[in-house]
Amino acid sequence: MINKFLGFKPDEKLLPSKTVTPDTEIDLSSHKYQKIWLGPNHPGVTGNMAVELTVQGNTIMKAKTHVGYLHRGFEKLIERRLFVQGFPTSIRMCVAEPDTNEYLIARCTEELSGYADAVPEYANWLRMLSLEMARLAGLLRGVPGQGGTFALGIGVQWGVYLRDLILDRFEELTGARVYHMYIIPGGVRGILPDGFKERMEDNLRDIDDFIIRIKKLMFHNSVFKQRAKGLAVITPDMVDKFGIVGTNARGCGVKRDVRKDNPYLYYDKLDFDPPTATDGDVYSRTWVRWQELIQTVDLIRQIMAKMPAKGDIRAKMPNVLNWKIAKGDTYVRLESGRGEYGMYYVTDGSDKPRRINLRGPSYNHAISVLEHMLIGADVADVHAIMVSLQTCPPEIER
Amino acid sequence: MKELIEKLSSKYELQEVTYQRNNLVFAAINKDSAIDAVTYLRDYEGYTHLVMMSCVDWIEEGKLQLLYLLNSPSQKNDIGIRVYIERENPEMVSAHHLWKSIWTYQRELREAFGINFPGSPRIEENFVVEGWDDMPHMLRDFDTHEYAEKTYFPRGNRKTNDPAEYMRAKLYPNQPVTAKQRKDDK
Amino acid sequence: MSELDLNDKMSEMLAKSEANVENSEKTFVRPEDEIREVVAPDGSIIKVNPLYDYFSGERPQEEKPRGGIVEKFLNWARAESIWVLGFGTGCGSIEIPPLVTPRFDMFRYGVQMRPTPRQSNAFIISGYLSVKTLKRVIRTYEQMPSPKYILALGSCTINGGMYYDSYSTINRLDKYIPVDVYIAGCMPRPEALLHGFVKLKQLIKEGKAEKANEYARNFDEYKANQKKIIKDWNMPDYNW
Amino acid sequence: MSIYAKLAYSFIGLMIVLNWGMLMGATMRKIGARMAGRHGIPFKQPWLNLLKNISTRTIITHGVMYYIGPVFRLTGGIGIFLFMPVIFTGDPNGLWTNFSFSGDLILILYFQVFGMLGMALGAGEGGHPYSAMGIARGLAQHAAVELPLTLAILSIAIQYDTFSVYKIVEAQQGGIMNWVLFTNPFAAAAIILSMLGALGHSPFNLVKAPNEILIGPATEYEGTYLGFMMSAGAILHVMEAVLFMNLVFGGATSWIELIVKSFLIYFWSVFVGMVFPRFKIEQSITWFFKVPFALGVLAILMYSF
Repeated sequence: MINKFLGFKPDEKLLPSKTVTPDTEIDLSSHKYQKIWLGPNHPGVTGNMAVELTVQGNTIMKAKTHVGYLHRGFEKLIERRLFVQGFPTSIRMCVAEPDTNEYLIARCTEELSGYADAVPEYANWLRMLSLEMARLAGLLRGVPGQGGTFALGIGVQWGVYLRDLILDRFEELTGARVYHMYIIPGGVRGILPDGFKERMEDNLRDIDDFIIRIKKLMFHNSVFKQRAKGLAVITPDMVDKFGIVGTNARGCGVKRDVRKDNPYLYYDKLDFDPPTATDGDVYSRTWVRWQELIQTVDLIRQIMAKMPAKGDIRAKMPNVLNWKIAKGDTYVRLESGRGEYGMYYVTDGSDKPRRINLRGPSYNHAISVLEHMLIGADVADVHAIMVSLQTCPPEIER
Repeated sequence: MKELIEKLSSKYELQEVTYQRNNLVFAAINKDSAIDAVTYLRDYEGYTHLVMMSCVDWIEEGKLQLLYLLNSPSQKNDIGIRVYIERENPEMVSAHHLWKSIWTYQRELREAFGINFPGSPRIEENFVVEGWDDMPHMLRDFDTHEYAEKTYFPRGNRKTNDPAEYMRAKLYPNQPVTAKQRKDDK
Repeated sequence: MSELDLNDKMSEMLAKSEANVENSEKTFVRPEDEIREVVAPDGSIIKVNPLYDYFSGERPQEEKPRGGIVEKFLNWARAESIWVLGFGTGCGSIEIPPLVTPRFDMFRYGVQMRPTPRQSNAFIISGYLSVKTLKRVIRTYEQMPSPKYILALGSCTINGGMYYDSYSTINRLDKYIPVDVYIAGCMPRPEALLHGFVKLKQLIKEGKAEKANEYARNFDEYKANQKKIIKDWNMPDYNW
Repeated sequence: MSIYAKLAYSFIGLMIVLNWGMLMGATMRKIGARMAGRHGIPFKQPWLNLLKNISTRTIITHGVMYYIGPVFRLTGGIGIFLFMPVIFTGDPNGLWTNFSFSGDLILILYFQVFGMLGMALGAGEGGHPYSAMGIARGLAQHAAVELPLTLAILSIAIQYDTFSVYKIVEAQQGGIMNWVLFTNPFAAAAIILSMLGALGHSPFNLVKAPNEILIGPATEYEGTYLGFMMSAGAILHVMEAVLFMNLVFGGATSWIELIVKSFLIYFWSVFVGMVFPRFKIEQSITWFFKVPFALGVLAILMYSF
């Protein structure tokens, strides 16, 4: 506008090209482009990973994700351990929500050894409770974290404080703060303590008014809208091409939720409807997650209301020291806070698993999707895009 | 799932079919027609969502088992296509033209199992390990413990004991070892 | 320094760098790191060796503390203002957000986070270290200004923890960089981390946190260990 | 009054300003911490940080300009102070009027850019890509901030027919209604809005954006040079606040009044920064070219005819 007003016409060749495509020719020797690294030592990357950017001014022409900084080789270590020994090792595959790994491993071993229906009802309700609490803890960091990427740090402070209260409830229920090892093959490890529901209800009340505050802070904020709307749009036809799942898919109107599609545990007995949004930009993804925050609080209330008062928490399982499982393989999935989270589990009749392979949502989100999204984006938006895709390195490289 | 398997078997000869759950079935197809089957499932049967691609090392039969796990969002069930390939200098047809995300799996399998996917983009790049000069680290005959022992300066004072013996000694010191237990330990 | 000395120094640096490149594995040198010739604006041709020209090729020097009342005073200042590098190397870094938030507020103790290694003097190695990360950790540690302190979290840094037999993670950290404070546990609670910081303060005030000088003293030994496990050594021996 | 006495008083004043700047910074961080529900840093933290930085043993170098950058920045801060009548005593060359002269307003405006330019030189020599990005953002935004600020200042200069800060302060004495805030509201509004950009808190803290470009121009700086920059920042914050205080809020007749007013002025930018995310550089420049620019033009039109 001002240019037209002043009659000033810039030389288009010197400006960053507006339409950047993945196959744009990049000649580093012409001094138009520069290669910069985001991470691994950079506060703007989620966790310990690196993004190699080729920028022209502020525009990103090419992006390359580098992972493996957290590689521990779980899938190799599990081959040297008994089923029960491998359990505490392999739940550390994802630090954000370890309970999902616990459920997957427990479920896979139960299914392959024919104890799928032996798990008591009370234990299943407790499993659901801990899974939903893990989702809540993740969302309490994730939703305000999106504002934190735009330097709106105050919401992060509130959110992480409330997450700590949820971790206290976890400690009360399971005895551990981050790695709980609560869901074991055949059931769970402990009953619900006395007065747990009341204390949980207190925290949920705090979280309720936090939800209102965070809405006023983020979604009613003009600057947040300016930065988040229209940024890193996921179109519905990308969903199947890139294997996008979870809130990232629901943010653009594709309603995929394992809890509804293939109900596991007692999710069919709960009454909920996964939220969706229409335009799949950062703003609507964050909006979907904010609605999920409300829904998760409601789900925890439903679970605590509907679960039986008491029951036995463990099925009679064979002696773990010499527990052999016949040859077979299966794939079990669940809906984690980041999307479909599954495990391929192979046994060969020995007392050790043959192979486990984790399918984390970030495996696609952080590599193929992120590299596609970053092309043409602004350097200032990389952190926001990564957080909005919920990239979590440890589940990529295991 | 049954009619799907019948349709498939009419087109390609399936070697083994396992009905794992009512919404999960595994079918083994020979190496040449596997990608055709995957393409057919994606285009005509609505299995549009690639869940994962994995590999299992069956060293006893000298085979590597590839797995293409497909999910149908409309019918809400999964089918896993198994492909058995030779273990020495293994090679498989690349499927990077079907999904935009599958080249990452192929890159990982190339590094972890040494499987070559000709034509797959960035297949030569390292995925997780850097400057790796040993055999592919996910093969069964690669001993990770031995590698760590000789590489990473282990601190001497770590001792590991057989869980069965240890628990018996600690928990039930004065209980005789029954014949069944002795059999189990073997 | 006169022009002549400068030329001598440059030439001998170049010679040393080429020698170093000969020794190091050529196969791991990235294309942008290879020795190339650049035409300067005045037309003269300059030989550029990115790995050694852009860094100082010198060994770390041992910087003796001043001692006496002055050092005590400075140590008090150092202990009261610890700047932690915001680099989450492992899964222990999930407990860093609680530390900077209302529940466990570490700013009360004068502990703050800094984004760049140049300005931070404490480094939290949060848990297991894969070899790929260890390479970056060494580089970052060498860029931090002395005096610098290392806090190692979890049993993984002590003896490998539950990854003792992993082909990708190291077993003991103190073989590669000197560690001031170990904080045990998997993973350590925020309270344990706060206690670790208090312990580090004590060490600094007593003048016992001189691990940077130890690193300079046993430089060759540390380098040998590092080069033993980092197969693609495509960086200078000491970069600051 | 003799030049030596003036120098002595300027030095004392500089020390007061430096320490007040540090204390003010710590107070603002504590306020932010309280909003988050934390205790926050202790009040003595800035001095400890300064000591810690000075006592760093390793000193790296990237060349001459790398050294001179922080010195330039410090010079910018001290320059503003030297030509700024900090306290109004009714006497044009009284105790705390330092070396203010008839045209000092223009000089002060120049010194505001001076520090930024020095940082540009230092950051360029440092050679870190993120420092180059940060300084580019900083200079671009500074130009955008200067436009409405200069327009408003010109309007005030036309209004009082002088370029001397002392005269402007003098003309505002005698009651709150004489402040530019009420006599020239458009200029005051333009200045209050461009204050946000000049003091550089969120949403205009693009120069130091930790999760985008590490810490911007200071990425490669450490030790004594960082200490230089921290003290320069402390002085600059107070002096900017004092400039706006003199221009709009009727100056100060005592140190107490200066401290209260500069605190409130600085708190205004922190207060806004607490609840607003960070702009992108183009958004921030566009913002300054819209409302504050229009207000500045209005202020000019109001007094030029």
